[in-house]
Amino acid sequence: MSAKAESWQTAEIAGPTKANVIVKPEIAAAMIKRAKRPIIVVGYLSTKTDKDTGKMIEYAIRMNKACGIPVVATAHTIKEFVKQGFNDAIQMNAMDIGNRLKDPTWNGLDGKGPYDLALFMGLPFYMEFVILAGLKHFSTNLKTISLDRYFNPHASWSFPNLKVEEWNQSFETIINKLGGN
Amino acid sequence: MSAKAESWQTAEIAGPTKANVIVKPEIAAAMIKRAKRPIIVVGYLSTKTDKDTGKMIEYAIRMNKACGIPVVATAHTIKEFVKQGFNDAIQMNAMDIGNRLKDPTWNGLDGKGPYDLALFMGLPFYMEFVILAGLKHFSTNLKTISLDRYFNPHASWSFPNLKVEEWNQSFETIINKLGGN
Amino acid sequence: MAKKGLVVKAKELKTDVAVVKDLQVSIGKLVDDTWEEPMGPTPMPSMTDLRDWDFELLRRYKPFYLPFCDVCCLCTFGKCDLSGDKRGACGLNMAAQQSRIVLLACCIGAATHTAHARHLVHHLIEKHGGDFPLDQGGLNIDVEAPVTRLVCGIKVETLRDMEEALDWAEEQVTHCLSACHTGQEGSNLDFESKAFHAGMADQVGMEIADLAQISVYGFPKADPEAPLVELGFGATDVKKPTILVIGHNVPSSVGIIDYLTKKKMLGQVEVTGICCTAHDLTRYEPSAKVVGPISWQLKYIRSGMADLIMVDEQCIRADTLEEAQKVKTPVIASSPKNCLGLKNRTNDSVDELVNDLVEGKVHGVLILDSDKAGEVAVEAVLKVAPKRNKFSIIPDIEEIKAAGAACSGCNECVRACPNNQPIPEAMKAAAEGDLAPFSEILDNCIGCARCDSACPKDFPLHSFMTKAGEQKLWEEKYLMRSGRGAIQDIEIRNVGGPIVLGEIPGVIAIVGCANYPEGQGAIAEITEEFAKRRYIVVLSGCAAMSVAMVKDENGQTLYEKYPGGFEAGGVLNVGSCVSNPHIAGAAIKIASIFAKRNLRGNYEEIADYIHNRVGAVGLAWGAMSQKAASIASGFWRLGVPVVVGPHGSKYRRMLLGRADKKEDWYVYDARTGDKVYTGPTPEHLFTTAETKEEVIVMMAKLCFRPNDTTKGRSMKLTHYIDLHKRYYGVMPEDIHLFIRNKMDIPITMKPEIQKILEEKGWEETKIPDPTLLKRMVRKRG
Amino acid sequence: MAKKGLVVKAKELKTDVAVVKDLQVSIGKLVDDTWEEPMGPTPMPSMTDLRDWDFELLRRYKPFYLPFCDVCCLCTFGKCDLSGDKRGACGLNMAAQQSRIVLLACCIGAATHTAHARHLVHHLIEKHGGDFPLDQGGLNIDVEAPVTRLVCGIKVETLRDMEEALDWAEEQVTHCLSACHTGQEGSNLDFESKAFHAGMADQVGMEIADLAQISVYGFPKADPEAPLVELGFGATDVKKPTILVIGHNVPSSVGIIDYLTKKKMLGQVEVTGICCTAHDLTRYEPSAKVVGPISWQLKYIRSGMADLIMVDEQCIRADTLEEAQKVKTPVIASSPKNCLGLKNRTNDSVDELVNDLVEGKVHGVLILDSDKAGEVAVEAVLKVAPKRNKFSIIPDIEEIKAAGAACSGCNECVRACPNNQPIPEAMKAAAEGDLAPFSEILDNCIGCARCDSACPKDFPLHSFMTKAGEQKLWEEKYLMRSGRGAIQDIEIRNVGGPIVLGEIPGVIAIVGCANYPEGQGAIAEITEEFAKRRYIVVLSGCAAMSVAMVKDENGQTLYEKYPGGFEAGGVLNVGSCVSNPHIAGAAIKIASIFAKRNLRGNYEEIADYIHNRVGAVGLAWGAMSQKAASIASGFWRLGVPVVVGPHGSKYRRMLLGRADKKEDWYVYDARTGDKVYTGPTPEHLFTTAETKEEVIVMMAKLCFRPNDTTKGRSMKLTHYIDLHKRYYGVMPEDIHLFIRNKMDIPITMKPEIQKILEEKGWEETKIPDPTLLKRMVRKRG
Repeated sequence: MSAKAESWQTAEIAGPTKANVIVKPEIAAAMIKRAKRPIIVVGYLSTKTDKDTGKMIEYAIRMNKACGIPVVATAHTIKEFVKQGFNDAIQMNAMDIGNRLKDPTWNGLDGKGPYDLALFMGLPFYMEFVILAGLKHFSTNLKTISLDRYFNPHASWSFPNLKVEEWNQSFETIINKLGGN
Repeated sequence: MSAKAESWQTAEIAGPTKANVIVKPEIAAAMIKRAKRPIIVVGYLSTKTDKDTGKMIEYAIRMNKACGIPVVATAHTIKEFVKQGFNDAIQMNAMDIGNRLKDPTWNGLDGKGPYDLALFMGLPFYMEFVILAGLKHFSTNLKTISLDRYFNPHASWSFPNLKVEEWNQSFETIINKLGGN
Repeated sequence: MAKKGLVVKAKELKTDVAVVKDLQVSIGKLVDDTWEEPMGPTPMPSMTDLRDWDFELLRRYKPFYLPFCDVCCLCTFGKCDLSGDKRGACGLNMAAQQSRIVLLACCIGAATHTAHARHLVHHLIEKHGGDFPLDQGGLNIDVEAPVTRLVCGIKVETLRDMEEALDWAEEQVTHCLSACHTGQEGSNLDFESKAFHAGMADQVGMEIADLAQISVYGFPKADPEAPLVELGFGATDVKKPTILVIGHNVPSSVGIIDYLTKKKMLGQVEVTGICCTAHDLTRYEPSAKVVGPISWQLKYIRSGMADLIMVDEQCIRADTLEEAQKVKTPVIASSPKNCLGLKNRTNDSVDELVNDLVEGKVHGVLILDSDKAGEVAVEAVLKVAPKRNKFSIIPDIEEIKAAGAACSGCNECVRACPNNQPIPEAMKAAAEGDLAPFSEILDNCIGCARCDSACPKDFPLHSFMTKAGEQKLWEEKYLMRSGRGAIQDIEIRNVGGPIVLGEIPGVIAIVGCANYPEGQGAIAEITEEFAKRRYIVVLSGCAAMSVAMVKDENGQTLYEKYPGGFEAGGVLNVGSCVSNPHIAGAAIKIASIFAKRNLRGNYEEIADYIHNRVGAVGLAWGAMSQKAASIASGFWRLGVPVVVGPHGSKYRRMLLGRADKKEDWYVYDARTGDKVYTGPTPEHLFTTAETKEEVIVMMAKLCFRPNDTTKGRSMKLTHYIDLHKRYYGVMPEDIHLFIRNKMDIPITMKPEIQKILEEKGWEETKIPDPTLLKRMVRKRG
Repeated sequence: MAKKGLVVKAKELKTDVAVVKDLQVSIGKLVDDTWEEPMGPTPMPSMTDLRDWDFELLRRYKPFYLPFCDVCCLCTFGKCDLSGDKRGACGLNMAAQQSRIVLLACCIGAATHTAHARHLVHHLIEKHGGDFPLDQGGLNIDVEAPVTRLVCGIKVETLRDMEEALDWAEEQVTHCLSACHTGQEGSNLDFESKAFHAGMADQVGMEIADLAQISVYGFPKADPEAPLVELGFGATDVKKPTILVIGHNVPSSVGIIDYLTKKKMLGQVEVTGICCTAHDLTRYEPSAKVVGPISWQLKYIRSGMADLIMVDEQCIRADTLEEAQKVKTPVIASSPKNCLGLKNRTNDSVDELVNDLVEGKVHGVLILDSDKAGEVAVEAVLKVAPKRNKFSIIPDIEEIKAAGAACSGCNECVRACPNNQPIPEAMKAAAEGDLAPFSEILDNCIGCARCDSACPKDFPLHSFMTKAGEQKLWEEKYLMRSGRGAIQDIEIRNVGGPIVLGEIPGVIAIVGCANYPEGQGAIAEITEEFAKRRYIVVLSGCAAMSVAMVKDENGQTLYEKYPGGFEAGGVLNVGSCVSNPHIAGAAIKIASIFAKRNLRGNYEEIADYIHNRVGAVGLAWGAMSQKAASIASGFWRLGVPVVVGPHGSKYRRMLLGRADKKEDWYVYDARTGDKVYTGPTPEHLFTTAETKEEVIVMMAKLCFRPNDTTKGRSMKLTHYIDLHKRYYGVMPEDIHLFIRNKMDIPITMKPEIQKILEEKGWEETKIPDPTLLKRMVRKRG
């Protein structure tokens, strides 16, 4: 896996604070496991079927099954979850979920308390970029992970820019480490 | 030598184009040797005597003696060169020399043609930062090297943030490689 | 009406009669009591006069900041790292800095429209005199300039009257911009309030600009039947000498038409336009052609069809001169805003100018006299066209194949593309002679050409796409209804009740730029979804063009299929960007005409009215400019929610409600003074929608208002639920928040919904006479 | 004088007599022929009217752009990478983007001063009526407002007259800001020209502001003997209840003084100020105290000496409210520009307000009525002071020792410090109980406290320094000459000739902010170097304070040692930032009074005159704000060179001449029309000096003008060579460029110089009657 960590969109530079690179998927798995209240946010690009996007829905569902992580589907992504037989995703506007994750007093979808780790994938790169920046600057006690194929520097942690196979393999590893299949 | 390459001034982030890190001083020496018309610009911090700044004048003189590189002394730095017995430095305003280096039709201090490599040291970090940025964007066929103790990301090449001993050693190596002493 | 000053004629008394010495006339205000409307509390409000109202909105719709980077670089104290809880050298924190950037954008936007208006009014007074009467729509319009009346408390009847409003707007822009200075405002909420203020000033500037040009140039006057005009590459007759005008400020384009008319050459020269100048050009002369929105600039120029380009101001590619040179097209710059470094030749003779352009002695000239610019354009294009012979730099297929073969797949192009288009893959296909992928990319292309710039081998990738889509491009020929201008009073009278009571489910305003995430089609799709559900869909600017660029199976555009009136199912193009206040004006006029509220200097009450009662929602799907920011801001202060497309997330701040916080959604019942829970209506004031599907569902939801009648709410719910199921595949999770009592429940869904209500522990609530303003309570509770 | 409109009284005729119906009075311009000066070509110039002049300057002084980063992030098309030869999504390249940023800064600066002026004039008209007569300096001043006369072509005699100039300035700011919009101007040179235009408008705004306050508040009127006032931590009597005012816009501070005076309590409450409000406070009431420049804010607040803080606008730390809370000091915000998120309590009773502040129910209040704000401040401070008991958060030495011991030496503080101060080393020393290094750091500290923010252990490092320098700080007690205002006509008459002919070697204007690279001392050192060489040194703003903060061995400051007149060796404080146009005005008045040139609407000719003849140079050693950018810009358009300190390099663009390009340095000889080589005089229009030594040598050189007489040039050369040898240790390399004929050579250096001239192949040149304007040639050559 390449550890090159330049923002996928060339001009979307960040800093001084930049995401740590997930050099091994095990890192992400460990973080998810360690988190008390993780959550995953899946954007509409997951509903597309080109090579960059094909399996995100499936991976999200498998992660949910592996560790019970709640799934937020932004925009019309929910439809694809339902289509794939998964009925537990919650539909929310991306900004709305971002705004709530920012709020340390928000008790989450289930009312049981604030989340401490938010995973993102499938949003347009630049939109995820700014939402992650919002969370970086204004959330307290929340870590973020970008699981997209591209390095997104405003996350706490992000994959570097990956080849599709590397990316897929990373998910397989994470799901496996989470005890899923 | 540490290869950590974050801009010394935390907020002075740069990118997407960032300086290559001079991981070994030999790189800098080779670049100077390879250059047809190198020049070195030395700022006033070289006249100070704290640990960050103490020997720049001496190193510049030794480099000049080793390979004949012309020396521009900005602000009142010239006085210190003269004091150290070196009378060949040319006094110029830092912006003025920057502006001329930018101009591909400028035939240099000696009228013999444009420079292809400009080394900088001893200017206030942020001032060197913006001059290097000006040259990065607007010069043609000019490479720049920052020889300061600190990583200056708008150069073509820069030392990383160094310890004083590493920095001094780097100069010794460079001068040695240039055939000087 | 009241005037602050007296009428001043242009001639000096000295030349007419005698020199008046030391004359001092002190008359105070002239009061014209034919206008009986009493003055409200805030005519020509200062920066702080409506701050309490702003804070009321901001209490409910809190800013969510989305920094673009971690630092501030606005002064030379910096850069300063504002990450974590750090403060800059001036003491500012990240929240305040982001809101400051929002304010700055709104100031730039407001300045742009206000300066545009000032230029127009100044120019028109110079040509037609200050007494020239304004005419928004003849007898069909009584409230001539609802925004100006509401904000400034004045009635504008002549061109000269407008100057007072512009003086005010310029002063406000200056004050607001001043607050962006280092060490000024320290509170993010105050920055937000000032951004609202700039947005309000922007609305005045735009209204003045459009009313001036409508009145003097005889644009369609509140005309639902404004002519259908031709749009698209294919609409231009390329055999003719062709002038392309680009920009927003129409006088120099009018100069072209006037000269052609005078010379009886209309029809011999093709006059085509891009961006808002194109709108206004066709409002002036419907035989002119619209090429398309802003993103069409580069491909049209490179195609070489324009034999002369005239630019005025705003949203013009900064490299127009360079690109035009490549295809040997001379350029006339005609605005002080955009001089392009060209020599000012305003005082040279037409012959000299034409000659220099035709002979190629200069690549362009600056002519700051619209009549002369028009004359030079026409005379030059007639001679340039035969010489140019439509010289194009769109490469042939062999060149593209070769480039495709030479491409190293470095990905710099896709990493530069705002829409992440798979250009390297298209290059691979092109190497094999297959241009289909490039043609697909063109569909999603916003014409920014960052790919060209990024390519280390300097391949003109945007031209490759243009070539690939060439055939389709040249088949583009559509009909767009020309900008109609304002909404008639009678239209308001007819629909005001149904809208306020919720029986017309909403007013969907789709405005602004063409920075789309995925093709133009979304705009038409969204429009039709709402039009066929009998919402009113109002359009302007590039969005109004995009709507035209989709045909149904019968070859009809939405402008042909749906009526142009402000009525259920209407699809209205109000005009160019400066026509946006007709949309705000419609909402304001509902309060005035339907509800008989006073407008004059009565901003807060009317905004409260609109926010609680008028189910209007704005969409700027391709928003990208600072003007779009200020336009949105003008709507926010009126309490109208605005949705932007994905790229709009980069405006760095959303204004989001929290549906889960019950305490945020109380209003006063004006009848009793009780605080009544109304549910999150409307839920957000500003947010980003990720997809067109989300836009549709979200906007249906954002049409809810506390004042909806049960019938109206039930209809709105029906649409919301229906759309939610259709696009999301599931029932909404939040319908219980929008049902006040069982009458609200759509009859056909009763069992299903009642079950949900039970699960959610729903309780019935009152339907108030809603207001956020305590002072509006008629009887204290 | 000419007026565009008629005088309008505040009362409406309706209430006095009757309702005037449909009255229309058309009088045109009122021409007062007591002003015989003919109108020049460009009264109230538009954005393009002086573009040719700008281009003439820019041809010689080309922009050198210094990007802060590689991208543009101004619209949501972006971010766009502009590195290499890339263009943004809007087509803009890096040069144009950088110049756009310069324009934006100048617009913000110009807006700030203009809005400041508007607020003042509005406020003063409200209080004193529009007829209030202006008075710049009584009988000593005939040219009452040289900048306004020059730029606008009008004479301002009453407060009301000023509104016309402000209308113009606001319109120009709006136009210029508009040009910053995406897709407007495409040429970097046109952005530069617009930046000059904004700078010119800024000069008008400032001049109006200062003239208004001088006239109404009775500030020193062009008074070389303006009182000496006390400055420094040590000047305040901390036993008294102490009010600290911060900002630039003085009415609310006047409110304090007026209330104290009315209550006969002046002297019982200490009124101290920081930044320009402090200047203007002492101009109003010389017993008030100046704490220091902007960088003194944080240390003074944290020291706890202020029992109440009142802020108005500009250059106020954005965290004032938070910092004040830490020391239990209540805050009154008094400007719409800076509301700090506080509740607007303008309409509450004084008792309520005082009570809430004293009881700590609120940390601050917003009072937008200067009299009420003043009253509340005084009443509250009397009660707060005993409760606070000068509560301070400056830590004791034990705390600092402990922090020093706990410091991990991570370097985050020094990497955040704009001046790269060795804080980690100071922490190490502190751990051992040695605070000397911290005390040294305080000397070079600009008070930004980024170190505090950066420290991962949240140590209040700036407070540590303050503690370390405490004793020295409290000994600071200096005398500063209060701002004198304008330069008298008689002063101009006396020195105009010697200046223009080069016999007074130059006018050194040192202005602006306190963002110094290495301590305050540099300003005093530079000032004295020139004053003792009998240059005229003019000061304003924070720089004028810094000059006061150095005493000689006799305990005297430069204000005590040098005369306050505009004369050889004078050291003048003209006043606050808005007093800067007195400096420009002096140059303008030389053209008018000495050379009898017409000023009225005659900008280009006068700028050409100043550029070629008046050896004035500006220095903004600590420039950091957008106002500093626009102030500099106003000087550039007048042809006056400006030098900034190192941090000024971050303004992103220099305007540099090329001494090595002979072709750049020709002027017309107005007598013959010949083009004559004059050498690089002045060599640059805008550059950065790295050190105070460089400033001194460079400014001496920048005083050369083509028009210098041989005697004058020889004197200027003497100083230049002398300073060069002294500070650089060597003879200048370029003296041959400045010697026109042998008479120019300083007599004492003849042999040495003649040798150099021979080596350089020097040839004699003519001394022309220099102009850059062909039209000024009296006889064509």
